[in-house]
Amino acid sequence: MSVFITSLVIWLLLTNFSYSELLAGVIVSIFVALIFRKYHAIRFDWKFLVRFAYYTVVYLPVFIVEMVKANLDVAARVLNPKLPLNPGFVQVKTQLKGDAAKLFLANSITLTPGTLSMDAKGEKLFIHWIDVKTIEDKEKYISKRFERILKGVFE
Amino acid sequence: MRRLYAILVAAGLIYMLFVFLGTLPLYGKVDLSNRVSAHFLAKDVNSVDVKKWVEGDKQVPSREKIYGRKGFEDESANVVTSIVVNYRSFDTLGEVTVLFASAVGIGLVLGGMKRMGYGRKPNFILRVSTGILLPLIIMFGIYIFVHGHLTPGGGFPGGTVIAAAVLLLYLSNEEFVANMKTSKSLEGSMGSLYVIFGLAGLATGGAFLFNFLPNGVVGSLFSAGVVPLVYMTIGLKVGSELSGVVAEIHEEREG
Amino acid sequence: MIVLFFTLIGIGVILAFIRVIIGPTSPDRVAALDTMNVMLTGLIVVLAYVFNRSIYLDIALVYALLSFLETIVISRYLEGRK
Amino acid sequence: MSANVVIGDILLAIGAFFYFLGGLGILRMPDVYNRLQAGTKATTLGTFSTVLGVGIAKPEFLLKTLIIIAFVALTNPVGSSVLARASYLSGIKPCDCTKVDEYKGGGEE
Repeated sequence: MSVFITSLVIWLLLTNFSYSELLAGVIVSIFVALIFRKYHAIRFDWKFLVRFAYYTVVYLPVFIVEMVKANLDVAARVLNPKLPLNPGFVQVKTQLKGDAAKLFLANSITLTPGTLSMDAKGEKLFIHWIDVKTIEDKEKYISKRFERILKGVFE
Repeated sequence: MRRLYAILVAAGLIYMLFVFLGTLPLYGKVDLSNRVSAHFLAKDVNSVDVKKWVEGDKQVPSREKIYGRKGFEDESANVVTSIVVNYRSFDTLGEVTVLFASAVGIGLVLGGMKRMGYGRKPNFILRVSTGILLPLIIMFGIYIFVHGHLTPGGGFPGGTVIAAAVLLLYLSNEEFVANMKTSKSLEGSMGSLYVIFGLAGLATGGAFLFNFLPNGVVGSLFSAGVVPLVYMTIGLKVGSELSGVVAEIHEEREG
Repeated sequence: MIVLFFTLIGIGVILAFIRVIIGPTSPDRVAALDTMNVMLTGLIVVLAYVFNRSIYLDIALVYALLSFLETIVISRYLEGRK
Repeated sequence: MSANVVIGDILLAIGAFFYFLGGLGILRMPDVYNRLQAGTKATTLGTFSTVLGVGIAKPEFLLKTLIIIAFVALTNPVGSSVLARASYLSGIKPCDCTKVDEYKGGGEE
């Protein structure tokens, strides 16, 4: 069911709205939902949609501010002729349970200042950090901001 | 029973092909000026300028009066689609046959029973993100070949995008095995449906894949006569064939 | 204005392409190629804006999909067997 | 020149500038992982900005540009993560300035 709704929304975004398009979209979405149901990672109900809409408003500004900060950081590093680098591989523990929540956390980490997530195993995330400040208490710098918000969305 | 049914259908198709082959003109003897409508030659597929006829003598003649005989091409939104489907569609049958032959060859050489694994476990991030990306890719592939008469797409690109989704599943999931039976039956039924469309055109209009449906308004979804149906069959056929090729590359024989 | 966009994106693509040529190892080349592909996706969208054709956006989407697939396939190959 | 065209042009200029920075970062950084950092961040923000600029300057493109933005936002970080892991597993040494390494052995105990 959730696959059907997702497919229909994507179809309507791809096409300009008209009734024949809507009819074709419904037919195609039913077939896609029946055939590929097993492999989709998307499951939601209406409560999730409400929470998602609420937290998107909270999440997007934080995310965009972090992304612009990340790019200014990279720009400063690139344009500086001495290239101040202090990189290292670290691992970070996370409290998030769901697969999708961890995926969004990893993607957010990749797009924020100085960090690039490489792999996840269990509750550990492996991260390449461009400027290692401390070995203890890494979570404060890397993942705390997003973890709070994503916990609200997915749990 | 199924075999008898298949033999009957095949015999009927061969009979129709032989009967209507006699009605076709010889190579090089076709009177093309009779077939190509004037506004197609003037590269004016989209706009119909009936305004000056209205101002001239206060009556709107029908489309066929303005431009001569009803066109061979089916009012698709771009000229290339008209050429590919309406003039060169017999070649498309050949291309699909070549693709089928290559898929069969790969199946003979590489096919096996067991799913071949990669050395490493797939990345967690890749595995989860594939599940989220999949509806987007599949819907985009279907969008390409359903809207083949309105956008620069068509059966082959749409089928390739669907096969790309299957390849992504294979790369990201260690246990995934494509359902070959469904794929094969879809491919076979779509291939015969394509030939049946062509023969229906041959029966009604005297040419392979002649347009036997109303044209509709240019730009809406249900327009351009037989083109969307043809592209749908080609898209599903190519998609299932290439998925079969991807699946067979990922299999290995026991022992 | 348009000339400015094309100049900046073009310089970026050329810099990435230099890395594709001189990159010492193959992951270097693939990383540079991935960056270049995303830039070219943006470039196709800008072309759709300049020529005012909405159908170019479909092409940009197909290009993005295929470049992603290319990165994934080459990465899975480079990981190798254990 | 209406207001939305001006906003779109400004966004386009910002995006083109970040594309340029991405190319420069790819060229200047010392090893694969740092290069991926610079390239991924800069091109993702550049694509967001450029494509959104086009969508704002031409409102009839907006829906499809949103799809492109969602697609790039999902695929670009995933691609760079997979590539970073692959280059680590294939034995590319990080540069000499690397201090800490807690990912020894591909994270498998």
